[in-house]
Order: sequence, then C-alpha cells, then structure tokens
Amino acid sequence: MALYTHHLPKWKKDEVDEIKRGIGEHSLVGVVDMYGIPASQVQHIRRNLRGTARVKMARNTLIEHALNEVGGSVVALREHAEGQSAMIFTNENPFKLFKLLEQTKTKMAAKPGEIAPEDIVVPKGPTSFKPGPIVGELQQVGIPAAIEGGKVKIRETKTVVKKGEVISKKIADALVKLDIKPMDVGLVLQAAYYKNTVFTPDLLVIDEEAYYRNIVLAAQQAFNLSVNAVIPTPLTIGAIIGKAVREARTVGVEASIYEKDIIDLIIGRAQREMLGVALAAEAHGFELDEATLK
Amino acid sequence: MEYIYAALLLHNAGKDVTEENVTAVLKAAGVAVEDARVKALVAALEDVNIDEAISKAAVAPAAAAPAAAAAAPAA
Amino acid sequence: MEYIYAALLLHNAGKDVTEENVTAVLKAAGVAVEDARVKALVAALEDVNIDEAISKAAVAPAAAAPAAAAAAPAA
Amino acid sequence: MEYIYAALLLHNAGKDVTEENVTAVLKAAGVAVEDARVKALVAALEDVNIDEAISKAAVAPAAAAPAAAAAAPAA
Amino acid sequence: MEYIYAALLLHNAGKDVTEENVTAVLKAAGVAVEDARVKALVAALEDVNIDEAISKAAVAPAAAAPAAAAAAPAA
Amino acid sequence: MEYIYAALLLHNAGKDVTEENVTAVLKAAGVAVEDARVKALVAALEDVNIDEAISKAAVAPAAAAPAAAAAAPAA
Amino acid sequence: MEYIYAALLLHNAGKDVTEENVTAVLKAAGVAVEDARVKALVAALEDVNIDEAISKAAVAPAAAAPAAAAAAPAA
Repeated sequence: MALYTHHLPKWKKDEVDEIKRGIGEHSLVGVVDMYGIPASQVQHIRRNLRGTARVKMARNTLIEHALNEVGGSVVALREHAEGQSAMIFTNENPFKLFKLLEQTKTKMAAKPGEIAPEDIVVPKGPTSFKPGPIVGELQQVGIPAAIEGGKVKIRETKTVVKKGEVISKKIADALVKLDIKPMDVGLVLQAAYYKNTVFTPDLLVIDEEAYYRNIVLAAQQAFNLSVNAVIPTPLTIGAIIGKAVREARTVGVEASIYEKDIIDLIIGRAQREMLGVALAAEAHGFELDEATLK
Repeated sequence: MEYIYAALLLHNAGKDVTEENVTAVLKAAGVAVEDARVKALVAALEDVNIDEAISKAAVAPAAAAPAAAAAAPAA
Repeated sequence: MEYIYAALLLHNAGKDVTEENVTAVLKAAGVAVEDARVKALVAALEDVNIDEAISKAAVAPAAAAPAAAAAAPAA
Repeated sequence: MEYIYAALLLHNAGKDVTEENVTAVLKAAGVAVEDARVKALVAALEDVNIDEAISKAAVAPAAAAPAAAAAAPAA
Repeated sequence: MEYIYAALLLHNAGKDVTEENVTAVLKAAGVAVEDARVKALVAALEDVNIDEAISKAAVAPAAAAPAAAAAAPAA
Repeated sequence: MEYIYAALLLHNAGKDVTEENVTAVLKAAGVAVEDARVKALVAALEDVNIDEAISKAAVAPAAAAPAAAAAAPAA
Repeated sequence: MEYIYAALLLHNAGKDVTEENVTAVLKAAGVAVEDARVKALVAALEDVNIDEAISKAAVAPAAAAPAAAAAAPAA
C-alpha cells in the first residue's frame, strides 16, 4: 500500500501528510460524519472547538491512505470512515470529546426523506399566519389548524411524525412554515482511537444523572457509616450526638427514669396509655367523664 | 380519669383490678369514690386486654386518640 | 410506670404530688414502694406544669399521624 | 440526664449498671452524686432490656417509618 | 457510643469535654481507653454547639419520620 | 469525611480496612494523614458490619427538619 | 462504587478529580484500575455539582436512605 502513495499527486500527498501529522501529534484521533452540515455551520463548529480539537476534512480514500501509512492498531478506524467523513484530533479524553461534539449540535429544519430523531410535535397555540391556503396545507398533513381571531391557530398539540419514521415532503414543508427544527445537526463521532483502543459512540455516552445519583448515594453511605459506627467527623458529630441523646431519652422513657429532661415525655406516655385503656373500657360499657373525653 | 389511672396502677403493679382494690387506691389519693363508677369500670375492664390497650396506645397513638385522628388529615 | 400513674392520679384528683401522697397511693395498691424512686419522681416533677405536659401528649400523636399514614402503603 | 448517660455508658462498655459503677462514673465526671437518684436509676433499669429500649430510638428506614412516627412523641 | 456518652455526661455536668476528662470518665467505667478515639472525638466536638445538637435531637425524630415516609413510595 | 471515604473505598474493593491501607489511600489522595484519626477509624470499624452500617439510615441532622417537614405534604 | 468513593475522597480533600488523582487513589486501594472508567468518571463529573449532591445527601439522609438501600445492589 505504502508504495502506491508515491504515485499520488502532490496535493493529495500533502493532505495525507497533514493527516499523519495530526495522528502523530494528538493522543486521540476520531472519525466524524459531516453529512448534511451546511458550510456556515461547519465554520461555527470549528470556532467552538478551537483550542480543544481540530477538524480535518478529507476524502475517505486519503484518510485510508494516511491510516495505512501510520499503521498499527489505528488502522481499525478505516472501517468507520464512510460517507462524508472528517478526521478530528484532540488531546482530550474520548468521553470529553464525545460530550463536546454533542454540545456543538444545533437544531435544523428537516429535509424530505430524513428520519425523525425523536417524536416531532406541533404544539398548540397561535401562529403568525393570516388566514389563507396555509390552513388547508396544515390540515392536509394532519395538523389541526383553524382560524381564530383573524389568525391561524393550532387547536391542539399533535405528534406529526414518530421517532424513526421518514419525514415526507409535505410535512417537511409544513414544519418549515411553522419554524419547527427537529433535526440535530453537528459532527457525529463514528469512532475514536485512544491509547490503542477504538471507542464507539455507544461506549462514550455518559449518563450524568446516574453519576449524580451515585454521588448522592455514596455521600449518604458515608454519612450513615459515620453515624452508625460512631466515627465522629465535623459533618456528622451533630447527628451522632443526636443519636446518643435520642437513645438516652428513649431508654429513660421506656424505663420510667424520672429525670427532669424527660419527665414530660413520661407523663405523655402515661396519658396516652390511660387514654388507650379508657377507650377500651368505654367500648365495653364504662362511661367516660367529660375530662377524659376532652 | 382517676378511675382509669387507679386501674392502670393496679394492673402495672400486678394486682387484680377489683372493686376493693380500685376503691382503696382512689381513697388513698383522697378521691370521693363513687361506688357505681367503680363497679362499671371493673365490669368493663373484665373483657379488656389491658396490656393490648396499653401497647396500642404506645405504638399507634393516632389510633388511640380520637382527637388526634381527626386532626391528622388537616396536619 | 406505677409511680407516674400514682402521680397523675393525684394530680387529676386535685391533690399535691408529694412524697407522702405518692407513697400512700402506691401502698394502697399493694406496691412495695422504693423511696428513692418516689423522691426522684417528685423532684423531677417539681417545676413541671403537668397539665401542659398532658396537653402536649395529646397533640404529639396527631403530628405523627400523617407520617404513619403516608408510610403505611409502603410498609 | 447525667445519670442516664452514665448508665448507657456503662451498658455500652459491657459493664453492669450497679449503684457503685454509676456513682464512680458520675464522680469521675465531677458530678455531686445524689444517692437517691442513683438508686432510682438502677431500680428503674432493673427490669428493662436496655438494648431493646435503645433500638426503639433507632429510626430505621422506610419500613420502620410508622414506628418512628409513633415513637416520636416518646423520644 | 461509650465515648459519646462520656462527652454528653461531661457536657451535662457542666464540665469541659477535654481529652483528660473524657479519659477519666471512661476509665471510671472500666473502659480500656483508646487515646486515638478520644482525640478524634474531642477534635470533632471542637466547633460544635453541643446544646444545639441536643435540642435538635429532641425535635429531629418527628421531622425525620415524614421524610422517610414520603420517600418510601418512591423507593 | 476523607477518612470515611477511604474506608468505604477499601471495603468496596474487597480490601481490609487496616491502618496501613487507609493511610496509603489517603496519602495517594494528597491528604496529610493524622495517625490518630486513622487509628480511631480502624478501631471504630473493628466490630462493625460495614454493609449494614452504610445502608441503615442515620437520622437526619437537625438542618434537615424544616426541609423534611416542608417536603412531607407535597409528597 | 470504588470510582465514586475515590472521587469523593479527592473532592473532600480539596483536590481536583483528575485522571491522575483518581488512578493514584484507586491503585493505593489495590484496585485494578480501568482506564476507560476513570476517563468516563472524570468527564462525567466535570458537569456534576458534587457539593450540591453531597448537601442533598446531608439534608435528607432519612429520606434518601430507602432509595440508597434499593440502589445498593445495583451499584
């Protein structure tokens, strides 16, 4: 394969060399899909990634050339370079890169034939349209449009395309008119090569909620352990004292130890017991006096 | 309530809740004893499991106290 | 609990909760009275407003009731 | 509460809650010990399972919630 | 909990919770005192208002119970 | 709480919570280790079932009270 | 949960939760460190407010405990 490179025109050779340099200078090399991203947005994404990651667009054949020439396990990225690919270089860790790329995605209008990434919902409420043929066009694709107060209004919230379904031309047109942008457009990471391992997106999705829950759980466990095992720390000493005091008070009440601090609790307990017996006695025919009933 | 307390006192001390005993306790406390009430109490408690009534009061105070139960939904 | 019952019986009967009175009531109930516990009880009650403590006891279960109720389905 | 704390300290340390032991602990803490209170304490604890009483104070999680609520006024 | 009870006993008796005092109380109770635990306890108590912690303890169980109950169905 | 987390980490990793291990973990975290606290930690955990102790809910510190109370009706 | 404990240990010690630090702590605990898990942890925690999560745990331990218990086997 390497031999074949000799016959590449100079501009192609330069491209391959640039990719090779990128691979050599960064700890992480990724392949991203750039399908359907308008040029203006590519500029925007590049700006957002500046200082963190570099995007190098190139033909798939040249990417393959470069990977082959570098050789080793990075060659495995080859099979992910399909469609409109680009290389991405960074020294961040693959999980961070994935998050970063997710954050650069923006909402765009749907083109006919695209697949809905999630349920596409038209919310109810007024539109900016004056009455006209628009009402019929919307109704035709199942959007409950009506005229109210001289304006076109959507009568109720409606799901027009389910997740995974193809978006038809008529619906795409209607969505554009309603300014609904259902498509997530941005760099889609196909695979990332990092320290001899190829990470695919399914490995890189992070459930931050789960981490948060685990942090809360760990903090609770630490709190519980500290209090239950009586390991005083500034954070838990109050709870430990509380536990000891409650135990002492409970023992005092249970054993009827007549001490000032808990005598009111003992009185309360006696009072409740008396009421319990009084009600039982009443149920069996003993008439309670007014004071008891109160 | 004095009558009930007298009964509880006797029960807790392991004594029988009889008319004589209740009357003796109440008198010792300086209460002017009504014989009829003592009779009624002793008769009523004959069919009551006092320990159960006490433990119910301790475990589920809400159930034991009508006033408390009524207040609960508002709390 | 006999000692506290004796004290509450006296209080309800409008009598002072003194060592003598408590002892008398307990003896009438056939209890072998321990002077130390009587002393401790009377001392503990010295500055306590018994009526207040009783009325608090009636309120407390109500506050606890919603918790018990809420927990019930899970229990 | 010093007397109760002394008793629990002894119990937790695996020692018997006797008048001598309680007195020794209280003295070490600089408390002017009242013999009657010590006697009353020891007498009161004689028939009580302290571990059981303590466990009533421990509010266990969800399942124990009703008990916790019930125990609240007593705590 | 011995160490905590010793601290509470001292605090209630109006004494400072120092390493010396805690050690003396524990020793009087026949506890084989571990210096490290005494140090850790005294250090942890340094910035704590014990009175506040105690008074909150009396209120806490009632407050904690509803939380436990409320959480139960979600668990 | 660093010491507690170190113990939990070791326990979860299936390692013994010894003074050496705790010290090693804390040092790796850049903590200036206090021997007394390590000793106290290890001593306190000696007879403790850690799995049980971490899952048994400790009662909310007082700060929780208003929050718990506020949350209860909404739950 | 070892990775989470390591992160909390570092956070509590006032250190940054970096790959190097987490790895060092885990290794000191004798854990066979998985690079990818460390990276995922560090990336995930970048946007997690650890202090808030901790204070949430401290404010309602009683409430969260049942959930904790339920979640424990899965962790």
